[in-house]
Amino acid sequence: MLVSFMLLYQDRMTGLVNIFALHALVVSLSVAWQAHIQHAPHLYITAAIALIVKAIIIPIALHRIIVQLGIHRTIETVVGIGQTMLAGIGLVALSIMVMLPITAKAGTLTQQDLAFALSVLLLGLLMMISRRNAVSQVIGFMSIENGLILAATGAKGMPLVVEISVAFSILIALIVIGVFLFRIRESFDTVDIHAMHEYRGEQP
Amino acid sequence: MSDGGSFFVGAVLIIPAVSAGLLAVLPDNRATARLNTLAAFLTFIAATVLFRERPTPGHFLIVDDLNVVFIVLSTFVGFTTSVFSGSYIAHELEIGRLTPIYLRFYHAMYQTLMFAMNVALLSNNVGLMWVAIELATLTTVLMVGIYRTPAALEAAWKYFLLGSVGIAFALFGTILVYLAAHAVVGEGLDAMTWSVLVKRSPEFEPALLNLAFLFLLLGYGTKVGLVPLHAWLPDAHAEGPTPISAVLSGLLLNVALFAVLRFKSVMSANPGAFAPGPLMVSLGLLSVVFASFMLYRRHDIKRMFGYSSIEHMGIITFAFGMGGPLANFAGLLHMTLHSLTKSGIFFCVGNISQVKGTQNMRDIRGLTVSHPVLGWGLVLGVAAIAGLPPMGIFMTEFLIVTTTFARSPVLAVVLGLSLLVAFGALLLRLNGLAFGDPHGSRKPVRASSVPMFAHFALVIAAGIWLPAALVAWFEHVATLLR
Amino acid sequence: MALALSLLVQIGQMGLVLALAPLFTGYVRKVKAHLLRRQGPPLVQPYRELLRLLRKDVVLADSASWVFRIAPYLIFATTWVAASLIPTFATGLIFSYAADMIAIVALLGSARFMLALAGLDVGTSFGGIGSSREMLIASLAEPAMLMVVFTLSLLAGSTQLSSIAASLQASDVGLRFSLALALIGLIMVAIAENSRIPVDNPATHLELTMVHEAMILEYSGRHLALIEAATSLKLLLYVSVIACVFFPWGIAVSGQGLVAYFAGVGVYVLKLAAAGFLLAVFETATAKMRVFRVPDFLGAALMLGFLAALLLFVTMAG
Amino acid sequence: MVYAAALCLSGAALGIAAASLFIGHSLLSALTLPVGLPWLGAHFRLDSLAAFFLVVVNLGATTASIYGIGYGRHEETPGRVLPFFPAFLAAMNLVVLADDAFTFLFAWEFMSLASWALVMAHHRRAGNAAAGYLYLIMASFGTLALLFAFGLLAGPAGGYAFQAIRAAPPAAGVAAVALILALIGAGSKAGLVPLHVWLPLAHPAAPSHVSALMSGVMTKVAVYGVVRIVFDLLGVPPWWAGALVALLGGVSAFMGVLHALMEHDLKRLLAYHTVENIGIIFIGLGLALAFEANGMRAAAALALTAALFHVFNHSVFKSLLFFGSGAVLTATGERDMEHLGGLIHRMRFTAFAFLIGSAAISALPPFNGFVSEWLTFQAILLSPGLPQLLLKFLVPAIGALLALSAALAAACFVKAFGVTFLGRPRTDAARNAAETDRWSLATMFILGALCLIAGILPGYFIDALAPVTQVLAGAHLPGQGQLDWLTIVPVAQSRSSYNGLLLFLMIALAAGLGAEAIHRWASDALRRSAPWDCGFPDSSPTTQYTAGSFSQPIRRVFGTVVFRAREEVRMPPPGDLQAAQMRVRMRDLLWDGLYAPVTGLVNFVADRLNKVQFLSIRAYLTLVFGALVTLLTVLAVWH
Repeated sequence: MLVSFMLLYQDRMTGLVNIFALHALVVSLSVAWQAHIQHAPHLYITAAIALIVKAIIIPIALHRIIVQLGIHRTIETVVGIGQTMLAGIGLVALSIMVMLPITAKAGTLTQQDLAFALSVLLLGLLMMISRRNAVSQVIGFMSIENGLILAATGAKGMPLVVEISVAFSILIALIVIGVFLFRIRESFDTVDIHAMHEYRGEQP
Repeated sequence: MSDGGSFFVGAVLIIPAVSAGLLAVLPDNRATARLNTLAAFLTFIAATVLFRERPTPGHFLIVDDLNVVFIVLSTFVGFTTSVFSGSYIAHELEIGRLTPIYLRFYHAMYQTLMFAMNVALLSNNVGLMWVAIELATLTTVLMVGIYRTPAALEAAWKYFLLGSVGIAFALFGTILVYLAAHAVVGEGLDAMTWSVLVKRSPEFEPALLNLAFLFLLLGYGTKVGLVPLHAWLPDAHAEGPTPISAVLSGLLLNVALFAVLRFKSVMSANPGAFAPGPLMVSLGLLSVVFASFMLYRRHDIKRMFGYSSIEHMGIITFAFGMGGPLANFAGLLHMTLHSLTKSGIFFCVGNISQVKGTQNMRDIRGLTVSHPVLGWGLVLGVAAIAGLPPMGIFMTEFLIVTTTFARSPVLAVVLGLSLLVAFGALLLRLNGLAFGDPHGSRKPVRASSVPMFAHFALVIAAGIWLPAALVAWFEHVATLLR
Repeated sequence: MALALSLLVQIGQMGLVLALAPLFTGYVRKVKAHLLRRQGPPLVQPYRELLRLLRKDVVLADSASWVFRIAPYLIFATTWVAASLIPTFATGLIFSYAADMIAIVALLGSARFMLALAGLDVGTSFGGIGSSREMLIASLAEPAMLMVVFTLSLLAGSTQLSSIAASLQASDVGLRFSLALALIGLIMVAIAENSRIPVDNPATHLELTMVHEAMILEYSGRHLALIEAATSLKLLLYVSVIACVFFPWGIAVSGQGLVAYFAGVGVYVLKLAAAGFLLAVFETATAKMRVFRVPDFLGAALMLGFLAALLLFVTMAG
Repeated sequence: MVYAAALCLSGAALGIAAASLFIGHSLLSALTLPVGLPWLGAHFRLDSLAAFFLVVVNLGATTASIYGIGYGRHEETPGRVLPFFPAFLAAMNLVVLADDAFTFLFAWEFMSLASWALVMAHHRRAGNAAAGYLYLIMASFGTLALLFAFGLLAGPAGGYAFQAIRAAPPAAGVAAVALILALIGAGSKAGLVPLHVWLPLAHPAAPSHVSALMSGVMTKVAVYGVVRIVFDLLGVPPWWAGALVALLGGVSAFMGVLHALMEHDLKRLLAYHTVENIGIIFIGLGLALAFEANGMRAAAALALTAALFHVFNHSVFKSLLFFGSGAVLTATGERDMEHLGGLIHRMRFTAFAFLIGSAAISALPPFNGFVSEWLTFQAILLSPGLPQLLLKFLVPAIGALLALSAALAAACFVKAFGVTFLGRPRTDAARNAAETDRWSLATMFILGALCLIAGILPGYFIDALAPVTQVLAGAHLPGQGQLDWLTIVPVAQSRSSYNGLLLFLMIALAAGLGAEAIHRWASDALRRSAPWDCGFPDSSPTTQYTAGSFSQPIRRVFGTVVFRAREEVRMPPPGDLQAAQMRVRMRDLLWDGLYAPVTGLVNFVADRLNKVQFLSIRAYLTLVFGALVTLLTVLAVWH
C-alpha cells in the first residue's frame, strides 16, 4: 500500500514504471506469503505469474514504449501531489471504514487484506484520474489489478478460475493497450489523451 | 434427455468458437459472410432446442428458466444481425472503408462475441461469467475501433478504459461474493455456483454481500450503460460498424443486466442485506431522465439511438428495481422487445447512413419520399421504441407506469414525464428525417430490409398477442426474481 | 269545436300583430313629429309605403344570388311567427307552447342571420359595414336578452311566455329589484335590436352611422316591403313582450270567451299607445351615439341582465 | 377501393350500434379475446353508452367514406392516406368498445398514431410537420395522464378490467385525483382549453374528410372517455368536479369562438369552432355532475341528455361543414377566405349545404344545433336548486358565457359563409371554381337532411338517449316521442317546451303565405342592374368587406383584452397615392404563458446537460470514481 502511495507521489515516467515494478514485486511476495500460510500450492503459481508478468515483462515493455514514444518529460498531473496524497489517505480511511463491520465470520487476516486490497484499488483509480498521460493511466489500471489479486489471494481457497482470469485479463489488457498506444501514436504523435479531444464525434 | 440437452448446450457454445477460428483463417470474404450467417443460424437452432431439452446443471454451465429466454433471444438477434451485416459489410468493402484483412478479423470477432455472450448467459459460475463478459467487452472494443478513424479510436479507447475499470469492479465484487459464500458453503467451486449461491444466500454475511453488490452493480452497470457510468456507450454506438451497434444495444447490454439480475436474486434472498431495489430504481431513473434530455442536442443519428438505449436500459433497471410480479414481467418483456426493436432500428439506420453517406441528421431529409422502405421503417421503429401501440413496448410501459403510479406516484410522474421528453426529442428528429422535401443522395437501397421488418413484425405481434407459453415463462421468472 | 275556436284565436293573433305593426310604427313617427312641432305623416303612411313598394318592381344587383332573393321571405316569416307566439291579448294560445322565450330570441336570431347574409351578398362595402355592425350589436344584445329571460324564468319558474305572464299577473312576485334591472336591460336591448336612436337611426342614410339601413341598401320593391314589414313587426314584438311580461294586467286567459278576448285587445292597444309615446319621447330626447360606443351601451345591458339573474340565483333557495 | 370497404364496414357497425341502442338491451354484452394483456385478455362490451357513441362514430365514418370516394380522387398522395384511414376508423370503434384499461388506452393511443399519420399526409406543406409534432406530443401527454388515472384506479395489483374497477370504487381522494387526471387526459384530446392548442393546427392539416373525422368524431371519442371514466367508473362525483368541468367548458366555448372569429383560414375556423362546441358539451357534462353530486337525478338526466344530444348534433354539422370546406378546397385550392368569395354562383349546391350547416352550428331554429343548446339552457335554469354557493355564482356566469358564444358563433358563421360564398369573387381561383363531385354532394345533403330532421323531430332522438342517461344518471327524461305535435317537454309542460316541427311548419306557412300574396297581388317584375351602393361607382371586388374587416368591431371589443390585439395604421401623407397599410398583431397569451415556458425549460436543461457529452475520458473516470466513493460512503454510513 505504501508503494502505491509512492506511485501517486512519483512524477517521472521512468521512475513511475520502476516503482510499479516494485509494486508488483511486493504484491507477488504477499501472494507467496499467503500461499505459505494457506498451504495452497496453486497460489505460488499466481505469485509466479504476478512476479514474472507484472514485475518483469510489463515494466520492460513499458520502458520500450516510453522510449519509442520518447516521453521522458515529467508527467503533468492534474491536481498537485499534495492534494492527491490527502485524497489517497481519505480513500484508505474510507476503505477501512467500509471493511470494519465484516469481522464477524471471515478471519481478521482476510479483513485486513480486503481493506488493503480495496484501498490499493481505489488508489489506482485515483491515480488514473489524477494523471493525464496514457501510460500512467495504464499503470494505474495495473495497480487496480494488483489490488484485485491481493483480494483474490486473500480469499481462502478461491479456485484457480480467478487467477486464470486475472492473468488472462492482464495479458489481453496489455495487448490491447499496446495496440492502442501503437495506433494512437500513429494517429497522433503523443499519447496525451487531451490530444484526442479535437476528434470527438460531434462538436456543438 | 439431459445428455441430449448438454449436447445442444455444447453446440450453442462450440459452433461459434469453431466458426470464429475458421473465419479467422478463411480468406474469401463472400464465403465468410455466408459462413458467419450459417453459424449464427445453427447456433440459433441449437438454442431453440434448449427450450425442451434441459441438461442437469453442472458446476460451470446451467440452463434455467431465466437464461434460456436470453439465450434464444441473443442467438436470434445474432442470426438476424449476421444476415444484415453480410450486405452491410459488403458495401463497406466496396466503398473501401474496410480492407479484406479487417473483414476477416471482423467476422472472427463477431463469432467470438457470440461465443462469449452465450458462455456468459449459460454459465453457472460467477467467475466464468465474469471472464465471458470481459471477453465480450474486449472483442467489442476491438470492433468499435475497427475503422481506425481518430474518432473511432477515441471511442474505442474510452470504451476500453471505462469498460476495464468496470470489469475490475465486477471482479472485486465477485471475489467478495465468494468470500461471503465460502464461509458458509466451504471452499471450492460450490462457493461460486449460482444454484448453490441462491439456495444458501440467507446464511451469508450481509455486510459482505452489500459491498459485493455495490461493486457488482457499478461494474456490470458500466456495461449496462447506466448513468453516470454510461460515457462509453453513445460513442461506441456511433463510431463502430452498425451491426456491432445493433449487437451492443440488442445483446451485450442485456447480458450485463442479466448478470446484475442474477446477483440481485442472490441479494434479495438474504434478509440481512439491504434491499437492492431502491439503488437500482434511482440509477435507472437517473439514466432515463439524463438520456431523455441528452437526446435533444444530437446530430449523429447512431449516437442518438445509443442514448435511447441508455434510456431504455434505465427503464428496465427501474422496473426490476421496483420489483413485484407485474413490474418484473414488464421488465423482462421490455428487455426482449427493446433488443428486438433497437437492433431493428440500427439495421434501418445502417442502411440509411450507407445510402446517404452520412450519419449527420442535418443532411438526411424526407426519407419517406426518397426511400419509402427505409423511411417508413424508421417511422415504425421510432414509434415502436417510443412505446406507441400496436407495438409491444406500449404494453410494458403501460404496466410499468401504471403499477408504479399506484405504488409511488412521484417516481411514476418523473418517469412518465421524462419518457414524454424523450419521445419529444425522437419525434422532432423523425419529422426532419422522414418527412419534408427529400435532401441528399437518392441512390437505391441494396441491403436487404428483411431482418429489420422481421424484428418489427415480432414486436408488433408481441404488442397484440403474446403466446401463452412465453407468458407463463415470463411470469414464472418474474416470481422467481421476486 | 274548442280546438277550432282556439285555432281561430291563434290566427286572429297572427292577423292582429300583422295588422297593428305598421300602424304602431306610423304612430311612433307621428308622435315624434308632434314633439318636434311638425305635422308629420298620417298614421296610415306606413301602409301606403308598403303598398307602393309592393307595386314597384324589383331592381336586383347583378352579383346578387338566390340568398338575396329568398332572404326577405324568410326574415318576414320568422319575425311574423315569433311575433304571433307572444301573448298579446291572451295567454295560453294553442301554439304558444311551440316556442318559449329562448326559442323566440333564437327565431329573431335566424332572421338577423339571413339579413346579415343578404347584406353581404351583393358584395358592396356598405352591405359589409351593415352586417358586420349588426352582428356586433347582436352578439351583445342576444346574451343580454337571454340574461333577462333567465331572470324572468327564474322568477316565474318557466321560460314559457304564457306562464311567465300568468305568474307575474298573479303577482305573488311583488316588485323585485332584479325585475327592475331586467326591465331596464330589456328596454336597452329592445332599442338596440330595433335599431332605434341612440344605437341606430332608422331614418338616415348617412353611411357612416347607419347599421340596419346599410344592410338593406340594395333592396327594392316587394323585397324591401317585406323587410320593412318585418322591421315593424319586430318593433311591435319587443314592445308587446315588455307589455305582457312587465305589465301583464288585462291579458285574457284562453277559454274565457270572446268578451274577455276583446277586452284584452283593447287593453293591449292602450299599452301599445303608451309604450309608443314613451319611445318617441325618449328618441327625441336623446342623440345618436358613435357606433363604437354601442358595445358599452349593450355591455351595460348585459351586465344589468347578468346582475339580475345572479341575484336570483344566489337568493333563491333550492 | 378502400373507401368502399370502409363504407360497408362502418355502415354495418352503424346498423348494429343503432339497433342495440334502440332495442335497449345490448347485443354484445361482453366479449373477451385472448389478445392484449396476457392474463387479462381484451374485454369488449357494448352497453347503451357505447352504443350511442358507436352510432356517432360510425355515422361520421360512413359519411366520411362516401365523401372519400369522391374526394379521394383529388388526393395527390393517396398512398399516405389510404392505409391509415381504415386503421383510424377501427381504432375509434375499439376505444368505444373497450372494456378494460389496457385495451382502451391501446386503442386510444393507436387512434392518435393513425390520425397523426393522416395529419402528416401532406407533410410537404409548410407547418404541417410542426402541427403533427405538436399533435402527437399533446396526444401522448394526454395518454400519459390517462395512464396515471388508470394506474390509480387499477391499483398495484393491476385490476385493469372496468368490471373490477366498478366493483371496487376508489376512495374519495383517489377519485378526485383520478378525475382531474382523466380530465387532463381526455380533455387534451377533446381540445378543452387550455389544452387545445394542437387542435386548430392539426385538424386542418389533414385531408378534409379526415379533418371531418378528427373534428366531428375523434373529439367525441374523447368526450366518451370522460363520460366513461367520470360517470361510470368513478362512482358519485364530488360537486366541485361539476363546477370545474362546467367552468372549463364555458371558457373553452368562449375562447374557441373568439379564436374562430379572428381566423380567416376556413378549416382552422371550423377547428376552433370544434373547441367551442366541445366547451358546450362539457358545460352540459359539468352540470350533470353537479346535479348528480347533489342527488338531483332528473336534472342530471336533462343536462346529460343535452350534452349527448349536442355530441350527436355537433358530429353531424361539423362533418358537413368540413366536407363543404373540402369541396371549396378542391374547387379553388384555397383555404384562405380572403381569396374566395362569390362561390355561391359557381357551387350552388355546396353553398346550400354549407348554409344549412352554418345555420345549424349557429344554433338557429329549426335546426338541430338549437335544440341541444336549448336543452343546455333549460339545465342551467334548473341549477338554482344546487345548494353550493360557488355553483350559484358560477352557473349564471357560465350561462352568460354560453349565450355570448352562441351569439358570437352566429356572427362567425355569417362571416364564414358570407365571405366565402357570397359577394363577388376576389381571385381567379374563386372566379373559375367548379361544383364538386356527386359523392361529396350526396354526403353533404344527407348530413344537411339529418340536421333538419334532428331539429324538427328531436323527441325521437331524446328518447333514444333515455337508456344512456338511465345507466349513467339513474334517471331519464319523460318519453317525448308520443307527445302530440312531437313537442319536447324536458321537465313540465308549464315550465318549458319547444316544438321544432310546428315552428318549421309555421315558418314555411308564413313564408308561403307571403310569397303567395305577393305573387297574387304585387308585381313580380324584376330588373337586373349594377348594385346601387349609395350611388358609388361600381368598384372592384377588393372593396368588399373581408373576413378581417368583418370581424374588426368584435376584435376591438373583445380582442384587445383576450389577444392583446394591437392595430397600427400607416396613412400616406395627403396627396400621396400609395396605399395605406394596416397591421394587426395578436398574441396568444395562453401559449406565451403555458407552453413557451415548458419548451424553454426543456431546451435549457438539454443545453446544460449536453456539456456532459464533451468531457475528457479522465472526467468520465472521475464520474465513475465519484459514484463509487459516494456509494461506499453511503454504505459506510448506513452501518
